[in-house]
Amino acid sequence: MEAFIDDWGLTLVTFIPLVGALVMMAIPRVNESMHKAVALGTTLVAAVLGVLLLANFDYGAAGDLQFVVDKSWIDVINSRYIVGLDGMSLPLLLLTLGVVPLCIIYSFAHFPEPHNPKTFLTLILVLETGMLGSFIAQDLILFFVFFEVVLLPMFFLIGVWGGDDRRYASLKFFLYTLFGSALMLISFLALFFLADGTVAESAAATVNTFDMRALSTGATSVIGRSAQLWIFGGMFIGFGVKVPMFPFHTWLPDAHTQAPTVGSVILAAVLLKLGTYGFVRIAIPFLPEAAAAWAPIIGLLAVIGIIYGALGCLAQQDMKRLIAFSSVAHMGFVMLGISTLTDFGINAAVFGMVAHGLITGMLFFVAGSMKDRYHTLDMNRLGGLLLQGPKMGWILAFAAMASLGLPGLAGFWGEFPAILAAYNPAEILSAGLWRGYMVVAALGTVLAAGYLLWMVQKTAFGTPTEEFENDPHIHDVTAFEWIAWTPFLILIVVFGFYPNLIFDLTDPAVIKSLKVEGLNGTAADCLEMAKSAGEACFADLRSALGSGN
Amino acid sequence: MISLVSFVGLFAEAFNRPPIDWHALAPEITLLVVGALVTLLDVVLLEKGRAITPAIAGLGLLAVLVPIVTLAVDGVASNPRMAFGGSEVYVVDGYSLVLKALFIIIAYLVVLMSTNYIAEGDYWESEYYGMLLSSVLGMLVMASARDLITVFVALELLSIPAYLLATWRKRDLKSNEAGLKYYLNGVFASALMLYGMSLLFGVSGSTILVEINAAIGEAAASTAIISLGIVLVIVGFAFKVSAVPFHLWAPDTYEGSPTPITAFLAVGAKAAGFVALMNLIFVGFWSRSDVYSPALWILAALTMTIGNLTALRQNNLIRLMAYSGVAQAGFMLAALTVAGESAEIAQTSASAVVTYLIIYAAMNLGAFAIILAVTRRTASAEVAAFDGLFQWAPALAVLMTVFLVSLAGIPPLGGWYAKFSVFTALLEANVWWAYVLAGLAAINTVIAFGYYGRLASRMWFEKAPDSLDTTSLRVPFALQAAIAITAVATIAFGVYPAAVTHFSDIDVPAAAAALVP
Amino acid sequence: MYLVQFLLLSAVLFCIGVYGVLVRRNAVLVLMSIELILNAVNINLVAFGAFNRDVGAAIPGEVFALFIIAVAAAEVGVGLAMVLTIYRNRKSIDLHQVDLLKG
Amino acid sequence: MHAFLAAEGPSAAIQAGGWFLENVWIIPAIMACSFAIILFFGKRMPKGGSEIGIAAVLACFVLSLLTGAQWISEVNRADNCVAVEISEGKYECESHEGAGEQASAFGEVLGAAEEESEGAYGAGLKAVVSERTWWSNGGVNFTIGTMADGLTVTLLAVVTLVSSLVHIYSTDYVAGDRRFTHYFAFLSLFTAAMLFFVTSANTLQMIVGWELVGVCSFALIGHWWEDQANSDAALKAFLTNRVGDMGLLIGMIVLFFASGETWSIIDINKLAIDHTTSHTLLLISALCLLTAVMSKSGQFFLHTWLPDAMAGPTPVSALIHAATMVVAGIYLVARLYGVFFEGLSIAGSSINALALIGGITTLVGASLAFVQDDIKKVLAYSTISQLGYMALALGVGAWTAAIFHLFTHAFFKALLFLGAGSVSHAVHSFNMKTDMGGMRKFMPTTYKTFLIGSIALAGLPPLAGFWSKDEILVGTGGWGFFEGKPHSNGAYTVMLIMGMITAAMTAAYMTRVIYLTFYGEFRGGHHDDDHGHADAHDAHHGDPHESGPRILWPLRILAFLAVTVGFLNLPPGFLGLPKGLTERFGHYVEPSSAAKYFPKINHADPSWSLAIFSTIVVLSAVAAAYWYYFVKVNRQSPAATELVNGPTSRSSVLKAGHTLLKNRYYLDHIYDSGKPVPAVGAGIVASLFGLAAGSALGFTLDNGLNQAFLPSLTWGLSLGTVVFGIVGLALSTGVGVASFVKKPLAWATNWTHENLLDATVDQVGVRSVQAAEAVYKHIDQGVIDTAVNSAGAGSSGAGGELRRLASGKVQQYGTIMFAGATLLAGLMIIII
Repeated sequence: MEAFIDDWGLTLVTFIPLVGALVMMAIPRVNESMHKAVALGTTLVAAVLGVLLLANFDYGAAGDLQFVVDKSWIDVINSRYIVGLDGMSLPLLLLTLGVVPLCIIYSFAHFPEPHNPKTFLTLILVLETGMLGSFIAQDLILFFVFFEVVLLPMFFLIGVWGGDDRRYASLKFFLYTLFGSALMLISFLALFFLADGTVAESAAATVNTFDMRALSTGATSVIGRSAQLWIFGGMFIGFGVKVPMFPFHTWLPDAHTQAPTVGSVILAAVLLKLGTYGFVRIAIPFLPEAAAAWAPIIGLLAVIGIIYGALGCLAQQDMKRLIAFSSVAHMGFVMLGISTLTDFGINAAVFGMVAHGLITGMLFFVAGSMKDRYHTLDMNRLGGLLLQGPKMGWILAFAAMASLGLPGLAGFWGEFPAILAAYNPAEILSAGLWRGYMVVAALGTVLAAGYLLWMVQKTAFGTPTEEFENDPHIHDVTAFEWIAWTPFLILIVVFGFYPNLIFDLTDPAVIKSLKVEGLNGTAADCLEMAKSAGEACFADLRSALGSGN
Repeated sequence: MISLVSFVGLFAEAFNRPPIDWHALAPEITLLVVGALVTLLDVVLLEKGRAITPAIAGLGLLAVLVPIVTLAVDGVASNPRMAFGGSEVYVVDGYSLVLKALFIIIAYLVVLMSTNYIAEGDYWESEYYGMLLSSVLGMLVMASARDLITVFVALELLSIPAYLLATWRKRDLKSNEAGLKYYLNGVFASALMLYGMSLLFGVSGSTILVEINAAIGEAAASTAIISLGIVLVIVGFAFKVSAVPFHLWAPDTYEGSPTPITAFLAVGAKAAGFVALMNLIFVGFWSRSDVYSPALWILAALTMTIGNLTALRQNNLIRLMAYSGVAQAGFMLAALTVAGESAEIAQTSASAVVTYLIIYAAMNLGAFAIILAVTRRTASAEVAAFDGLFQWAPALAVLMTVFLVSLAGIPPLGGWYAKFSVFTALLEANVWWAYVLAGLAAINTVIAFGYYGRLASRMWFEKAPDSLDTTSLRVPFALQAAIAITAVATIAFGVYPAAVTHFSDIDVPAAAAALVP
Repeated sequence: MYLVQFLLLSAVLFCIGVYGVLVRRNAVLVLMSIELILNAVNINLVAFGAFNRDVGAAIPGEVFALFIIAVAAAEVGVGLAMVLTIYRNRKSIDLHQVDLLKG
Repeated sequence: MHAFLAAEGPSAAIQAGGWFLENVWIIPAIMACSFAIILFFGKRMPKGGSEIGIAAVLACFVLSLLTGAQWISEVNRADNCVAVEISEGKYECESHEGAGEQASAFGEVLGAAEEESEGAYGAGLKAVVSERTWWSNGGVNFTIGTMADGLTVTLLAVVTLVSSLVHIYSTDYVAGDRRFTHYFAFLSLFTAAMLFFVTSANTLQMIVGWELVGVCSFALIGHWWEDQANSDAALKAFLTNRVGDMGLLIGMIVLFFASGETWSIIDINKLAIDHTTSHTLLLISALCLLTAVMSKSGQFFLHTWLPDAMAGPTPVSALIHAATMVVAGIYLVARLYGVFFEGLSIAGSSINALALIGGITTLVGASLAFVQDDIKKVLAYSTISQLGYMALALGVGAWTAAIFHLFTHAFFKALLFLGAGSVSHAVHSFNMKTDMGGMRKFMPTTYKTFLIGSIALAGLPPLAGFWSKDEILVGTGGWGFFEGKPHSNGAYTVMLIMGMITAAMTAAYMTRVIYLTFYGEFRGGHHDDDHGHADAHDAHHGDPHESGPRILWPLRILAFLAVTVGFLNLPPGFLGLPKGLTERFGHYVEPSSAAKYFPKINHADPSWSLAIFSTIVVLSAVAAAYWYYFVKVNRQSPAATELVNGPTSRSSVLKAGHTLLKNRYYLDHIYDSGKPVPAVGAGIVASLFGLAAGSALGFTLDNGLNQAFLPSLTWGLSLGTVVFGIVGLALSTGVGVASFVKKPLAWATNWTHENLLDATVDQVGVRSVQAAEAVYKHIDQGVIDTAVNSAGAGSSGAGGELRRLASGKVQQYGTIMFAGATLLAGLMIIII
């Protein structure tokens, strides 16, 4: 069993949803309950497998890749089917495995127009495969493929089941992301040709490689500084669009506002993480030198995003759009943590990803359920949810509290350590600058409280407006909603109380990812040197490898 | 003055027949026989031949695969055969064999798509297949041609039947016009190309590409004449692959021609054009990358961008596909721009183009097959006719989405690997202008999704027009088969690109390989 | 005799041909103009062939020219057939009127 | 050397221990469980979950007492022995005999010094810390744990006791409320959070607790959220606090790094005290933390949320907004006293930010309490004023006095609030002028207990308030100017004056409250519905009546405590009492500096003259107010509340003053005007504060400290405080003087409050939302989005233009083709 899990676990967990999707395609459309059963069953099987993986995971070696499978795939370009799991990807993998079945359960009672559960659920299953694959891929091309697989189902989810302006939103979402990923692909290829895989001791000894294990352990040190900067720039845009960072964020409010509830939840909970995950898994470990050069810009855009997202929220009348803008702000905190280039900050970022996934996902759930009941999310028309659906109202308030970073709930552990890390970024970066960022980010927490509580006050407090006062459609949380939401609520509290559940996993992996390895495994901690020394350290590393440009 | 001795010598040589490698020629001969058979049947059976000609054409095409396979088993890939003696005039190597197989399969799919379309029309059937097969024969010859004369003959052999096929619906004004435009532009383009060939012949004194390459590679040769010659030849084939600004015929011809022929032109003829370009560039002009690289760069940049931008505003699906094909050609041209950088890069570049051609054939034919299937009901190729397709023909809509998305280059469908291999070639060159072109290509990928996505979204997001009969649609078996084959290929190539690269990772055409330092 | 004289003649023919193709509205005249271009090519090929030839070498230029003549005949045959069809349907062979397909 | 050590107390400290002290986590855990149980099962219980809450909180109270007792016994154990070093930095209590000998040896040598200090012999006591790994990051483990020492157990006792009484009281007070269960759940959660906060072993936990109490406060203020006013108040409270939290976060982060990456309270204090931590960093973090204190403990100018918070149920006000949560800020300063003491250079100074803010707050609060008609608002401003007193005390180095005041205040202020609640329970209103008067006849017990609370608050001997207030006044060291015998940490004369004025005003406004509520004629009975929302109790209309036992018993208990707790900390040498009976509170609560986490502070000598003087001041204030209300107003009419022809109508200056106070210095105008805006407004103001601190921090801290900058910053700050001090003095003198005449300049204060501060913050809020909208409309949707969309439209438009190329004319195609070929060929020929 254990050997089976080792060899097949990751592959199975990733492709089971796809198999489910294929099965569903064969079932006639009218057989709705069958579709629901298959979809839920598949995702649950995947989730159970995920739990098995969790059980078999060697926590002592959370920094190393586990369950590694390395098979040939596209020989011509030396791209291989390499999958593996370490402490950094495990939480995100499990988040995905958990969120999707819950979304499916939720959707049972809330199929948006034009109904058609078959296609809806099939798309979600395909989406799940894409998301899971992205988190386990250890080959750049494989990663790219999974990364892109995600786009299409989401495009259709928004476009078919979305709101009034769905075509515009879905196309905008798609084009934006496509633009980013095209540039990202070029960066990947440049890495492929410029890096020298034989430098990394761990990997197979081929010069040109897409193997992420090799690329993150020094294979890229042979690349000249300016080339590194360009390559990082490409990835920066690719991942930055997905995050989304200011000023690439404008697709997000539209996509979120128009998407069906489940789409919004998945988008917020998992999809946005692909971007930040790309930063911590690919961009930074591969090109630490370029990361150090880009970090001030990342940090700046992150704090702009924090304030900007908050201001954007304050200007909204639509509840869903407000939550969407809050994502911009929250992902700003994640990016701020990443921009510090310290293990501390990146751990915070990974935590922030999970926390944001749970919390914002929850907020979107509630917003979606409110939309089902009120048929509007215009906050001027809402009010008194606590009277008409007290439980839902409290859940909303709870999620808002979690979202604004209340200690004791998960949001805090993404936000606070990121601010903390900004006080003390990597040595190579200017501490003064990040301290400035820190203060701005702290201001962002105040604004976050402002817009979230304002939202709660507008929608949950007070008394219902006349329009909805006696509306019989407005009822409290239903059974399906409870099933879908309870795990979210519990996890928000559990992670809030015992953050080590995640920090413990990510820490070794993050520490490992930040180490710059030189020839013959000599580790050089160039990032933790003062600016000039650090740059000299990187230059030394390059010249030691025979490429001084 | 020509002396008598030399005259005698010439005659003696002319009658000294070189040994012919019949095995190497077997595919062409088989196809010739099938083509002749179909044409004969027409004469003999007249109307009675209707029922069997498509089947004979299809089976005949598959039969051609037999010698191709035997040649492959024979190890042609590593050990190229010269069909006529030792001279590099007509070469059968791994590269040409793969392309021949591709042409045959394309033709087979076109036959599948044609079966019902043609049978339901009121025109002579056997002629259709006869001409189709002779055009394919031209393509097969093109794959092996390593000599200006052979290239020219192959080109005309594949073009002339195509002109006629475009005019197939002879009582239809649009079809007439399509054929005429194709013909006039085509003939004009080949005239220009011939003029260029004559100049190259003048400079090099030979029509054999390997020798031309050797001659024009020397510094002594007149640069201006060479440039003019190379450019004019490239222009001739740029017309064939519908590169901007030689593409204007394509949308008109595509729109007016019978749809299976449109597919054939968009895929087969375009592929043949690329094969010719590759033969010329890798064998004939390889040493003069200073001429063809910039020329191709300009063509590639214009072709991608203008093709895509124009496609954004098309309301007719066939025209949209035409412009999309223009843009796709731009990507392939982009891969060729770096061919002259080094032997390794030539290798990557050639593989990229072949890869692209194979994948492009699968996805584009698939898209056309679905257009054929849908227009059977809607009788209109307007984009609006696809509104709400998902409601009344979900399977077709899903598959069309697969093809469109693949054309847009989104993983995990085949198209992504095609584009990816182009990027690979460009980036491997590691020169600034290749990076610029790669960036441009990246932006174009995004623009392209503008229209593919719009089309896809109309199928999914819109409501079907009320007037349309939205009962479920029966797709003829042959068409189903074509759709299934292309869909499976499109998905398989994307998920497991090794399925393509196994074939497309060919050696550079033999002659250029010999020049590799 | 110099090679240049032949080349000039060919160039002049080529230009006349191009002019005819681009400007004449009568489809038959356009076909004839194309023949002019092809003949320009033939003159080139034969001239080059004659002036460049080594004793005892093959005669590819002349052969090429023969191929072109043969193929051009076929081509023009097809062209005339098309013009005929159009004339049958439209009662006109004015190329400017053939613009149903555009955009 | 020895003499010095002796004067400073014991030189070494031993580790305290004991089951209760080590397992103090159980106390908050019980309340957390109680919360969970009430939340999930409360509705199904016969008493709606209140029984769970009461049981839990009583259990906690008992445990707290046991913990306290254990601490006291540990202190006693340490007193009776001598610390002997058994290994590096580790001391243990030497057996009694040996210790005694050594002690007597010390005694002989030291002589006089022995009288000064308890610890002539004996050992200090280290706090009990038990920790566990909480989370790890960057390879560092972070712990969660509890810390128990005198301060902790004091707060435990206060919180659990007041909470118990409030629980009991509430069962009557909110009986019948539709969210009865929810109310008790949040009471439990609040108590849990507060206990978690006071038992924190590290600053990170303090942040957690700090925020959690804030959120409970939010939920309870907004308990009746159907009314927008209530939810506005809740929002305002939360957001104003959030502003302070920004300072808290930054301050704690700076401290974390300044102390070499530790959250441990003990380590942070230790490093601050032995000057390992950079002074600049200490100053910066102290200032940032001060922002947090200002918001949470209602210090001027972030205090405006507190009066609004009275929108919550009265028992909540008593518990959260008087006795416990609002003192979290005070507790924070006390807990991190090393940081504040060193960072603000409290010793040997005469002014500092903390003392000044405390002083201003105490005056502002007291002056505003004058003009309120709502009895709860009077008490709210009074709370602000008293919190200012505590901050002031901490600012002048009178640590024990501050905590003692916290302790006594908790009882008498809770008593007053609960008393006010009892009255309003009867009259369904909080408005003294329209709905009360003459209540002593209807509610004798409430009246008596309220009177006791008022006297304690006014600070008349021998009630609790007197002792703690007196210690603070002594602790300022300011009286030394007159007596020339300072033994304090500095000469904070300004603070002494401020404190004295406040004492007078406090006495006066409490007299006013007593008159308006309990004397004169009953003005109520015209009960209409918009009052009395506070009480779901639907009432027997007609004559008000005394409340039930569940309300009265808590009042009685608190009244008893308000009378007696003052004796816990009699001044040393008071009436010749033995040492064992004086300064008990200080002895057990104040950490020993030998434990290394508490700075060496001086204890000012008590002064008879000061005590007498302050008593006279208070009595004269009472007399003045008595003369005005009980004599003049009452004579005008028993139902009157003010003189028709009072000083305010005669003097325009006084009139202006009254208006000012009535409008609460216009502060709220600034913070409030447009619903969510208040929060934002406050946020902006706070962020400005934070930014200032942050920028100072940014350029001071980066890499090396600029040595020249340090003194200049200190100077700047001192100068600033002096200027503020003078202004404050002038203002407070004026206010003080006027207060004797009648509601004097109080108006002026309120005017500033409402017109300047409030209006400003309000404007900031409004503007920031406008800015947000402008940014959204013009930048987000206007520039960025438009750019993206127009790129799309542009390419589409280009496509439209390009379409025209395909004109349909075959010869045009040929022309384009030929032109393209020619251009291309020409280009190639030219470039090659």
